[in-house]
Amino acid sequence: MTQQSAPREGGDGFGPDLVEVFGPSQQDGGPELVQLLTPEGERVDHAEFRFDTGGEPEDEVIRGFYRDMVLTRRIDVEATALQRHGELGIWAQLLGQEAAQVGAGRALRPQDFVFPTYREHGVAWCRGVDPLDLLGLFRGVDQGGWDPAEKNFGLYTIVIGAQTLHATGYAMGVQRDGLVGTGDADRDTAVIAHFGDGASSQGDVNESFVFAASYNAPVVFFCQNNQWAISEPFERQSRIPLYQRALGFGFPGVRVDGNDVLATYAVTQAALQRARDGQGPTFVEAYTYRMGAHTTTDDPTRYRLSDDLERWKLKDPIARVEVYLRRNGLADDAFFASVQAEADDLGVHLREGCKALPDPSPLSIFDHVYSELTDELQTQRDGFAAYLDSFEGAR
Amino acid sequence: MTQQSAPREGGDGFGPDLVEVFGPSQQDGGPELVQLLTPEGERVDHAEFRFDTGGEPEDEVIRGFYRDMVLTRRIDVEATALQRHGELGIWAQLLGQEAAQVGAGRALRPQDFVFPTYREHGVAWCRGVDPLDLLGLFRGVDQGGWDPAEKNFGLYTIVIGAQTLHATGYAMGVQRDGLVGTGDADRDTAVIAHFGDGASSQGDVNESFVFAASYNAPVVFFCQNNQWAISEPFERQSRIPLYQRALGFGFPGVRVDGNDVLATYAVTQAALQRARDGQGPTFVEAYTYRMGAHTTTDDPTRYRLSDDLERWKLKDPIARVEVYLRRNGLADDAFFASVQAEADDLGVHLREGCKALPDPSPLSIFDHVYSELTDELQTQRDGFAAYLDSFEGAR
Amino acid sequence: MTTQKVTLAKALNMGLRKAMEDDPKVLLMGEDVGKLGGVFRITDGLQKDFGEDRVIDSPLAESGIVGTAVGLALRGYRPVVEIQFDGFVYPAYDQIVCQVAKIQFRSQGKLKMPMVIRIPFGGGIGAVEHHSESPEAQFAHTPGLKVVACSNPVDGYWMIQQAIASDDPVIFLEPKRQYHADKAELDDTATPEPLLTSRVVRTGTDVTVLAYGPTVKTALKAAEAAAGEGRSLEVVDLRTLSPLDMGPVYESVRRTGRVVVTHEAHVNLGMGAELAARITEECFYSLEAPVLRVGAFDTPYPPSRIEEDFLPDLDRVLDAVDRSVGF
Amino acid sequence: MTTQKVTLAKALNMGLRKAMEDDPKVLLMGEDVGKLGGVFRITDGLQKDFGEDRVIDSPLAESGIVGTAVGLALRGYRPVVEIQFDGFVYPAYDQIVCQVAKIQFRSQGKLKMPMVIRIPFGGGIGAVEHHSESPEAQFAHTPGLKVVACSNPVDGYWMIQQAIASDDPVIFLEPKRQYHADKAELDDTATPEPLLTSRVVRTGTDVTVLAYGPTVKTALKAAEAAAGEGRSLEVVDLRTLSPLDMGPVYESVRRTGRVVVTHEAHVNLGMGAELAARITEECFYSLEAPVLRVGAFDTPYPPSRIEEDFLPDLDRVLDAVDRSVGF
Ligand SMILES: Cc1ncc(C[n+]2csc(CCOP(=O)(O)OP(=O)(O)O)c2C)c(N)n1
Ligand SMILES: Cc1ncc(C[n+]2csc(CCOP(=O)(O)OP(=O)(O)O)c2C)c(N)n1
Ligand SMILES: [Mg+2]
Ligand SMILES: [Mg+2]
Repeated sequence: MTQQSAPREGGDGFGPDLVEVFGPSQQDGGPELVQLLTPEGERVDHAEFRFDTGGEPEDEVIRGFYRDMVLTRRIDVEATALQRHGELGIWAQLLGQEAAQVGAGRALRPQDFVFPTYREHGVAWCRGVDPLDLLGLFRGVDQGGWDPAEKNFGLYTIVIGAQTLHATGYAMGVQRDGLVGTGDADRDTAVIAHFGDGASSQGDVNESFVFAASYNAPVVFFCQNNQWAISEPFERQSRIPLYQRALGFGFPGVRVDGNDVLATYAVTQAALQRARDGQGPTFVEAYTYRMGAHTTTDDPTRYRLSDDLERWKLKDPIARVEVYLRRNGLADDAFFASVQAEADDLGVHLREGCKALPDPSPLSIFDHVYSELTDELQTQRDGFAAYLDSFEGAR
Repeated sequence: MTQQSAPREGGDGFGPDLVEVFGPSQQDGGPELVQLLTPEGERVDHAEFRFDTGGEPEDEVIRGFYRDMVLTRRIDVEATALQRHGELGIWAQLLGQEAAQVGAGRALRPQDFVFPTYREHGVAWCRGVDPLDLLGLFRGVDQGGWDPAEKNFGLYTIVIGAQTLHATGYAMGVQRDGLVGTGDADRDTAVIAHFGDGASSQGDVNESFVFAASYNAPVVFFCQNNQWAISEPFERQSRIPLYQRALGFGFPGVRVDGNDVLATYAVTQAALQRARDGQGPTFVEAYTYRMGAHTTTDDPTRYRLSDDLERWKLKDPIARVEVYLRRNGLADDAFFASVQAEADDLGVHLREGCKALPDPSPLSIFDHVYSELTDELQTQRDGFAAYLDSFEGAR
Repeated sequence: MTTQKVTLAKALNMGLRKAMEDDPKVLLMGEDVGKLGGVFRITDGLQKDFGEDRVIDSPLAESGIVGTAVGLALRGYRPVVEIQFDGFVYPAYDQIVCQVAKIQFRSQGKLKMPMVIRIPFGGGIGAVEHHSESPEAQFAHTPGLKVVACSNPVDGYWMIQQAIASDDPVIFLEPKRQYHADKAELDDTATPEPLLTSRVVRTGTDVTVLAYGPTVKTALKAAEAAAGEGRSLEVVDLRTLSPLDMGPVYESVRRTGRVVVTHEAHVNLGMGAELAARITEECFYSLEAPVLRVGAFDTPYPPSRIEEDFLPDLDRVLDAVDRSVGF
Repeated sequence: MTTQKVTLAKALNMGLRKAMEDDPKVLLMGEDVGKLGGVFRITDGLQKDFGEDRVIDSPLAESGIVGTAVGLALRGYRPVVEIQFDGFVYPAYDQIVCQVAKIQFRSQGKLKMPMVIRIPFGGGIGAVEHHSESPEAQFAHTPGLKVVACSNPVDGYWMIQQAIASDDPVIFLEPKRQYHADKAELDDTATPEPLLTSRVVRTGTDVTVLAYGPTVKTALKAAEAAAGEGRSLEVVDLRTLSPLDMGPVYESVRRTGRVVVTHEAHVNLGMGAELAARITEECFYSLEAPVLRVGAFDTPYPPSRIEEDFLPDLDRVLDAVDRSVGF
């Protein structure tokens, strides 16, 4: 088949062929994958990146990650169940991406700002968003229940890639506020844009790379390459590892094991610091796997092999931390039990809270279209109110 | 100023800083510039690319290039003058870009297809388009007078970058026609997309890289980096040499001296052959300079130094070929005189032809909106015809 | 087979298959149209049968999809692209309005642009933002595009084939909430009506109701309900939105003197505006009441729990009918 | 200074300067807006005076411009972006209709989107394709956007400042063929009318002519010519296209009973359609004739040598006036 034919060897004047230089995209993430905790739960060193908690006790931080990941997964499991029970219209599952999100989320400082996709439940958790507020969008009662300015966590963006430009512009604003490179750790500010492997093909995302590079904006492009854009495998979007996209725009890219929370934390942390220091944008490719469906309406058995899933299960982001903590005696049964109990409480909170989420009033349709209701909309609103009234007791 | 601050040195875990790897964009095109004929008219060798005329006598081919460039420049000069005299509404000048266009244009085989911008007058010349047909668009009598299918040369595209996607899709069609990698030199077909340094920032252009790489389409992305997008210097679009953009998408890029017709020919030829052979896309950055204004309505003195222009004049693409031909006794005065005479004839053709270009009839507004006139448009057309008739003799 | 009961989704799938069988130049392209068969399964099984060269899973970029389809069309193919949801057509908007729509005109007819852009449109499926839009007026305002909307399985089957056979670019709107709703008897040996025609789908005498796509069903239900109250509504399925086929509309309005237009798009500058303007100009002395419009409010699409309040429904159509009659 | 005679271009430049002086959060951004001062010189001298951080030359990517402006607005800035020509707004269309327009609604008012998108629009300057478009109807159809058009230097000066001061996103349309056309006396100590108001710019009794942007001048000239023939036209400069300010329009129509709308956009689904629909609904019994529309034909913008045939002009407005009166 013509369209799938691989690029051939070089030797035609263009130097070595690109495949030689970059190597093909590899199932295991390839040799460039930054890893600090193996799937088997072993700590390993990396030449460039190390796990630096900035003085916090390491064990405690890792236990914190574990807790974050377990609770994040619970949010996902509960929401999925709520969808099955008809309480949510749809749910975008993150199963398997907990480490990527918690690693990135915990690397943020309070003043940093996050531009998420629709799947960033773990990052939301790290930003202190009440998970209940995530459900509104999927239940259809609102389009994001939290205050972005309060949490420094933007609203979920559904149009693929659009938010990467928002992040870049926001970062340009941070520059203009003089909050880059001052050396004051409590003021220097970074922005992080989340997106997926599929999104990397969108014009907007590539334009955001152009703008970020041109203005040297303090933004981290954090791509969760979960191997799939709905039914399309990653290879449809790029024939080389995605982090190398950044090279074409003149800023660094790195591929990190997105199922390794320590490595994701370390790499994101370093990238954010580069931004805060005024060194400009960085591309982080968190190499991970969407273990669930694209959303609850999707049926992945139509397009992918269960073998793949089985292989990735062995790389579970939570299991490896648990093994590590247990094997090294860094957490006892009581700890695990307490996290479990917390998760159970969270489950109750979500189940009860979800059902209690009020439907918006029909007339709220007219609210916040503009900063003030226009005369035009006032008229439509009045007409609709009268119309609704006409049914009172009638039909 | 924050926004201009350059990326700092590396050593933060991301390896050497990108500037170290790629080097900053350089006025002289940098060490990576492929050159086969120096501004002083000396032939030089290049490790990867050589000037291969495929059996044609070299001298004759170079004399042909010279002629093409002189005539192309004459088209430009005449059109500029016609604009000054009010015969054209506007003209997009190519002064200084003759070698880039003739080198690329002459590397094409008849079956290859070209997607131009609005400035590709030299490529049009190489494709056998009557230069008079180029004037219609700028005079406002049509939007391109030639038949794209006959010349294998598309219509000028004004929306920046849009044509790179058309080229990629066309190349996908070529694949489906089975005209790639057959080994038959008269059938294997390449597509070339022209665009500027400014265009490289557009989403569409980057999406075309994604698609071309994903399907390994037989397309050459030929970027004339003429250093300017109207008033914006190239550095606003990219902080690394543009040809390196391709690396981020997984195909080769090369920077060639766009004022060197031999090198541009050689590099484009090799890139087109890669495409025809089924090796997929290539990015060619022809490093050149827009010696004139952006268009006849532009005033470059508002934004650029005359020094720059003077420096680039020393690299004139035509002068160096003339020096080469003369110094090596490859062309005599009679040759130069005959080219001059041809140019003069061309001038007459353009001046006389332009004034004779008929205005379209008002009713032609309704032609070719659809493949057949719809009833709706028929009604509008009838109404307008009656309206026009009402003025007959009246006012 | 000659007749069979099918859903709209199935009918479209059959129509696409037929078009691909009839003409090897027909290609399908879009996000997830291949192995998955599209998120609505409209292209189900087609990649399996026609191969990856003819049913093309594209990178995730709508401008790229439409822009490369332009190139394929210029090379002699007849691309049928799927936009996954209405709200995701906008990244491709530039390619559609500046390229697809204009290439024939720009080239004085030397180039053709036989492309179909399929868009599942409209709301009512309980989806999140951007999945329930009705962008038709924007395309209908763009000369060079044809815009059609099917409302039922039989039309879906024929219209998609006619759109593909057309040498002009066609925006093909599919009412997504009807995809799997009702089945209809499809006779694939019948002779279809021409693509660019409107059709009276229920005759009546008191008020003319104009609808297309998803609101045809609403209008028919309204007519049914009105009939129960002794009021006779004539329902016209517009089918083609650009060009409009006003003949049957004027004919109807001259008889009824009253018109209600209903669509899911915003009222402001929606198709209803154009219909009202034309009808008033053409049937000025026949009108007993102004043309009344029943559409979505002029606000963004709200959270889905209140989408049925936002969208026109049977009651709002009947309300407008009442207002028209009582004018 | 208090009063001075200025062109529209100069007035806009002064208005932008004033807005930047008044509020340090105001930024300008676009292609060539810096050193060059824009291809029409509307931002001339501003980068020199306010620096490169506030007058930002952007990479050549319209979606990037608008998308980053969204981010700047979210960070508390008030970006004013320039789209170089009307026909180049479409690559940014997605960001405008899906993001700019919806962010306030999506966030239930927690986020504001104070952005102005300046678009030189309309034809008549002898330009090549894509440089003479009138895209207003598409934006006016999009809830969440405000759309205004200035027609003269005095309005230009005030309206741009008011648009910048607005917490809502505003599509700000500038009739490019008027930029350097006529000068008007500008008194910068006057109190401007509110942004979202229409204005009767010439009173009359026989026919109401509605216009905005470039056609206001056409309408006024038509009124002048008609007066010579003893016919009295009232001219309304709509100024705001979304929301529409229908009060002055209805008031006028109730007096005259006849309406002609003129704009450079295509007639089909242009602003005239919406105006016709609303006027007919509101003033049904006052109308002596249907609302007549004079706009561009429903074809792509033609080569410039025949653009004056394509665009509405004085004669076509008068022709419509004749038809209205003779109806
Ligand atoms: C512009 C646009 N086109 C299409 C869609 C439909 N869609 C939603 S998610 C998705 C796949 C996204 O893949 P990726 O970027 O890898 O993110 P993931 O879902 O895997 O997290 C698609 C095509 C959309 N939301 N926006
Ligand atoms: C989408 C779009 N935006 C803006 C313009 C206006 N414009 C015309 S040429 C140009 C600069 C193009 O620069 P470049 O790509 O370097 O090509 P060059 O003109 O230098 O050949 C601009 C901004 C346009 N034609 N299309
Ligand atoms: Mg993905
Ligand atoms: Mg350039």
